[in-house]
Amino acid sequence: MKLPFGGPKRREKKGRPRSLNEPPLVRGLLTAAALVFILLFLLLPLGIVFAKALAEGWGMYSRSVFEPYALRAIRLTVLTTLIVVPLNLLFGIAAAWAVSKFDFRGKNLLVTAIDLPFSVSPVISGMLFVLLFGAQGLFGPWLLERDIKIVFALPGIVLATLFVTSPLVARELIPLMRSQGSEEEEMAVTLGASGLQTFLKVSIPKMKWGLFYGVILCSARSIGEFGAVSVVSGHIRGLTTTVPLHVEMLYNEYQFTAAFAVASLLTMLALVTLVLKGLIEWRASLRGEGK
Amino acid sequence: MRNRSRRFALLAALAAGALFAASGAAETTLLNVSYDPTREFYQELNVSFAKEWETRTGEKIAINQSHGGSGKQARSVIDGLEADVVTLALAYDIDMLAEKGLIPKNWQSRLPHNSCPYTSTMVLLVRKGNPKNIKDWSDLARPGVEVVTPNPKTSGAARWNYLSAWASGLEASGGDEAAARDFVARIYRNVKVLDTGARASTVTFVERGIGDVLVAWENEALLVVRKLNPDEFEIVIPSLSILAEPPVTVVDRVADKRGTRKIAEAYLEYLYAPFGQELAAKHYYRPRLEAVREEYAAQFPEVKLFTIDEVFGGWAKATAVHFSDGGMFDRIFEAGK
Amino acid sequence: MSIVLEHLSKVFGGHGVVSNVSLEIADGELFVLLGPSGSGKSTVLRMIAGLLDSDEGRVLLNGRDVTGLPPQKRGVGFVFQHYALFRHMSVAENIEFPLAIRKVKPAERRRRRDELLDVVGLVGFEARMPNQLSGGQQQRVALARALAHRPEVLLLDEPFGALDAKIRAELRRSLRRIQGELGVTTIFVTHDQEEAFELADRTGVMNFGRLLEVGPPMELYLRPQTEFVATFLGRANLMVGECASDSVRLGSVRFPLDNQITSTGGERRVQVLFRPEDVAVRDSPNVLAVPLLGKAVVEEAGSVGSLEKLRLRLPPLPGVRPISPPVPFGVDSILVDATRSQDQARRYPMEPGDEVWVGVRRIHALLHPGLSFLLVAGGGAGREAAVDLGGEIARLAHARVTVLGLGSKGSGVAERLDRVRERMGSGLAALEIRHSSAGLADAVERETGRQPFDLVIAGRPPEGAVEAAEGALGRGEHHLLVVPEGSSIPKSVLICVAVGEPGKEDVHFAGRLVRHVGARATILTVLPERSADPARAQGERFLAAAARSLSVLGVQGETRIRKGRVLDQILAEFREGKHDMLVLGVPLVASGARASLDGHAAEVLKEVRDRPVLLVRSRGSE
Amino acid sequence: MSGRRGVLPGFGLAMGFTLWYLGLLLLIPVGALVLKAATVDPEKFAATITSSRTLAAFRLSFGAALVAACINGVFGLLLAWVLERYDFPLKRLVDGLVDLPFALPTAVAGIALTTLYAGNGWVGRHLAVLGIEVAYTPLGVVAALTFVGLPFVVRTVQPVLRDLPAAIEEASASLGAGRLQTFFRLIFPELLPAAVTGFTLAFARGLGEYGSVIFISGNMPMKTEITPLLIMIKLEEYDYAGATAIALVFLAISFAILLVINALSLRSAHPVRRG
Repeated sequence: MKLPFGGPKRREKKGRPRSLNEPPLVRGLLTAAALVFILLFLLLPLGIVFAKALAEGWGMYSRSVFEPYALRAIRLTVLTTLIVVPLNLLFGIAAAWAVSKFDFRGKNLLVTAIDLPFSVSPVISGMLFVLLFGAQGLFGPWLLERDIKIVFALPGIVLATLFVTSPLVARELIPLMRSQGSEEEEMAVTLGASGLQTFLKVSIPKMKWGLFYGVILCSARSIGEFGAVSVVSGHIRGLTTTVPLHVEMLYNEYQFTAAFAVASLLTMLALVTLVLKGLIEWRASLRGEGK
Repeated sequence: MRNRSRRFALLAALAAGALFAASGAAETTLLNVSYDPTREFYQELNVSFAKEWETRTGEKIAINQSHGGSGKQARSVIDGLEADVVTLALAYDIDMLAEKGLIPKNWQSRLPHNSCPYTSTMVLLVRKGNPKNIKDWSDLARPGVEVVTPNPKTSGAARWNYLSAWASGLEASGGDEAAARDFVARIYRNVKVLDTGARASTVTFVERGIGDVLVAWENEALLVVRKLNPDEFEIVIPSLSILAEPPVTVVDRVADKRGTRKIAEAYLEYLYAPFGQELAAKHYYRPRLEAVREEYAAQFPEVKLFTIDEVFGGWAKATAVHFSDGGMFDRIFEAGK
Repeated sequence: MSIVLEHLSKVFGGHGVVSNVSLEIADGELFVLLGPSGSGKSTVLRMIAGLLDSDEGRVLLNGRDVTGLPPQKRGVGFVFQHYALFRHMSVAENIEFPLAIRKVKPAERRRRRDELLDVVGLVGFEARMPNQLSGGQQQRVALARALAHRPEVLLLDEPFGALDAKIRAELRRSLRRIQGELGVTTIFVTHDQEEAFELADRTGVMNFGRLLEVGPPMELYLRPQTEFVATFLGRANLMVGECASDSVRLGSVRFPLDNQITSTGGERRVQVLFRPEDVAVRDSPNVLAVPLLGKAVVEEAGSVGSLEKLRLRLPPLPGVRPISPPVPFGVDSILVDATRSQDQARRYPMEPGDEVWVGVRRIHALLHPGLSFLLVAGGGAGREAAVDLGGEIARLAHARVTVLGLGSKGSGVAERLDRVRERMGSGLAALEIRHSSAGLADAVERETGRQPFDLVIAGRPPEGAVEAAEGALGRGEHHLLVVPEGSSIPKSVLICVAVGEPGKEDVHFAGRLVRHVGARATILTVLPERSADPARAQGERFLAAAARSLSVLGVQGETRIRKGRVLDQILAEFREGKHDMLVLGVPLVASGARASLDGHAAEVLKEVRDRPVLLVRSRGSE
Repeated sequence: MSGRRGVLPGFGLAMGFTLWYLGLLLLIPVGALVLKAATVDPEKFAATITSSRTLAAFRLSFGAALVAACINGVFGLLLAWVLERYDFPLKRLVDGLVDLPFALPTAVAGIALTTLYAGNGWVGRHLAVLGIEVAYTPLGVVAALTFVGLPFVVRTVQPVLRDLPAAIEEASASLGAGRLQTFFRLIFPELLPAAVTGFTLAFARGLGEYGSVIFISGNMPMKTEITPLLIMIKLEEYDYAGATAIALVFLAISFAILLVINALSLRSAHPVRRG
């Protein structure tokens, strides 16, 4: 056993006296109520996905997951995510940099505009691109003439996903950058660093966990986006169906087990996301960074 | 970080290349945009047609399919979904393509039987033992009976359902429009769930256990009773039903642009050929070909069928009266609530 | 008595944050609880308010035992360091809050609020929100709020800690005035001795969870009883000298004492204190009418406002060891701080390098001499335990510590000692690290010859514990604590004494140690199986006396008499009583050849392998 | 602040890229929508918006989102409180799970919830005994929206609760207030701005939600048809004008809500937290 020296510096959770806390009964009831709520709305839905996915055994499960159409859906989803995330990353960094390091008129409006896709129904988001690039849309005839396909093809899916997920990185970085302030960057500049050096050597390391977190959220959302993609996808099996659409399709084909099996893939991905997020928060709290 | 995003970009480019390479391969593709319940049917048909085409011409082809609510599918094609052929639930939906100039106005006369290679009708699906004793359309209007049918606004099947009910109302009252309207209104008051598509309704009724009766495509009902849940449901054939004619056509503008007209036409003709007819019957669609029909006579009991032209004067008129914005259906619904 | 604290204790995670604090505060008194941060003073205050439950002891407010009561029912007013104003309430709402809680009528509330705003000098600020006020104003609001419900006692937890010097001074005057007008009994917690001097009727000094001394601030300043209080309350010249019955010798000079030192047993060294203003400095010895320490060199000279501060270096004085100001290791000379009035400074200017004569006007001898430990580190298994436990006890006992690292060069001793230094940190009164490549006995002998220690703490080796103990006891005057691996701070100590005079030293030294670690003590004596009644009566009398001397030291405990074979009975009591430290007196000759343990001591040391054993050298047989 | 633009580099680049990206991705599509709406015959526009079916959809969308946000307000506060203040087994796990609705695709959530709350589902079966139907009723919409909006209130309230100085509660106790009084007079007002922000976020998210709702709602016009679905249906009926009209009005309302949120979060960020 090692005895601590140097006074009681260890951080202890101080035992609150009873009068500053709720009676045990109240605590128990409140905790129970919260847990029942979690059970009904989070745990059971989670459980049912796996229960149904494995209802017909592992063989059926792996057949559903490794079936060619499923694999192609996964490929499309991964591809979309790989395009969407870096773009939104760049946008997020630029937007956060502009908003949190500088003062200008109309900043509030800009922040609201960045947030806008949050409040737009995904269906409307998808519809915007059909209105724009559909054969009957604004640019439709022009595109048709040049035989450029946007909606009902990969570009449309990417655009819709891009739209829906665009605020995620920025929203993660803006508060972080605001709270971190600009002192270190200013310091670097006074020490003679160039703009790019300052950015790469000071700013990026400072916000790296926030960035990482934003990327995780953005990936999770682009993998799971349904409403917007549904509008622009065209539902061509194996060509323009992302994983969530594939799940819906299987579900509509009475292949419930297969639907839940593929859904369980998405669910596991969601769980991995949560674990990663937890790890990041843990590391950030260790370093005293973050939120 | 810069390295990482560069790596990202590289990866993305590679992956994109791979995807476009795959879709842009020498293989000719054909896209069949269809409605919900035909998935299994076309899946099987596509495989055998591709084989047939290869032996006939030596050309390898791949046929893609897209399924959804009939109206939604037509809308997608109008908006640019490049369908070489459409096989939808309603002639009306295909008419919309004609209206937008994608196909000629006379499309329906280009193939036999009004371009409808198979037909179906609407039947009633009830739970085993028929606990609510549902025999005919009139039973659906009875208080206490819960009906499941899709939304006529979005589902082709639902329009057939609606029109069948309307016709039976007309027949019962001796042609009184007001009585028919009241009859249909009473049925829809009993509707528990109004899904967007025929498939969704079936799921609701079969899997969720909602409702006492599902108004469904005959093929859908047969699928459920014969294959999916053999011991839980029964089919009730109403005294009168509509002759549902799901039409097919080549989308001229797309097929010409992509140079697939020949394949597309052959594909549709294949539907009329004995093999296609056989396959349709196997998937519970009523075949046109006499020989096949006789073979599957046991599967398709005789029903008193009427056509939409006979009772409603064609799709255009029926749509205008019943399903347009502010039409009969809307009024029934808004008054009913 | 308005506030009475009886044996209050609080433990956080096995750490005594507050240990056995007892205190009585009179009606209307303004009491300042003073101590460095982490000393436990805020914890005491929070236990009085009921914001923390005490683990032991009682709190009485106006004769009412409130120990189990929630803060709501204690009727105290509490002022927090960071004000704790309710941010969404205006000044008026904040002050009326305790009245609203008590359902006081609005008219009465307003009246009382206006009254209080007047008292704290914030009339006209009713409608302001807390974030529209300066820190000083916020604290005035907090004070008004704490007084609104007419609490019986007012508790202030470093209330001015976050404010700048000028506002602090102003608020101190306001507080003094308000407290005087209202006559509310007040405890004020601070780490700033200036606040104590300015505010307190009486002050109490805390360190490491213990209330060390209580008294009027000037009294504590002039006549402290402990090294900590002496150095904490202001600049101090503190050194160890030799004591006689009514005087103290510092080098060749004999100083009369202002207080009587109750010499306990063989104490011959004593800590003496003189304040910088008691030092007289002149360029010639003849003009100084006070006892002279000697001729010194001026090291530093500088003015701070009305005073000139000098630091002087004296040559080494025989038998004198400086404590404060601290002297770097290896330097023999003695540093002395002095202050002079500016008038004196002008008349007799001095500069660094000048040679001057140093005299002392008055000195004060500390009642409690400081303890000095030697911790033996390394040199085999079980020795780290000595550093761990020894360091912890030293911290609790405010002992000065020398850590002796054993091992040949290159065996990683240096690194280990660095780690020890890091781990012990600043919690100790003084820490010195030494290294020796000699064996245990020789190394200890060399260190104790260099400087006397009260206690040597050494790890228990797996084999040859008795021989090692004999080596460590050596020829010095120190006692020995043998620590096996995995020991922790003892909670219950068994002190074994033999009836008779030699027992006194065991009890006394053990008692001092036990008091510091806050353990309970059981004093045991073993009588022969067939001893007669008179022997038993004598034993009882002896134990009663021993218990008395323990309770004088503030140690709680009990006495036991057992009959039978001495070793068996000691071991039986040790196991049955679940004690976790054993104290045994060993009659050793203080000088001459190496010590040899025989009889019970050696056997006990062989038997008790998993608990610390304290061997107290008895000088009675000297 | 004002001096900063001179010192730190990259304003032009960052701002330029941001505006370009926003313009391309946001302004042009939204502009197209407005443009499209402008071509709609005003009478037709008004008729679509005021038709009883549209109004019913609006009512359901706003109503269900409101109810779900209220549920999340109450349980979000409760969860934040329990997670911050109490200890229980697997607490970290529960804390992590709260974010599930952010990560889980809504379609999967919708299917899972439907399976769970349908009359023959694990939960629905027991509710059916009590005569409560969830799936295919407005209650189902509320359930889906509750799921989707669950993390918002918890995650906005948690940090505020964590940073709440303990001294506030101690001061209140020493001044004589009981636990309930302390909660309602002091803690709740402190948490309110964050809770309102979370509530509004949950509300906004619920308004637009589509994927999870369509599975569980039953989609009955006038009854369980949400606005995004109505827009979808209008599209499928080739009624672009109608869809655009509804979308525009819906978008405008959502945007207004967002402005309110931002105003709120600015206000709640203002009071000095160190006190």
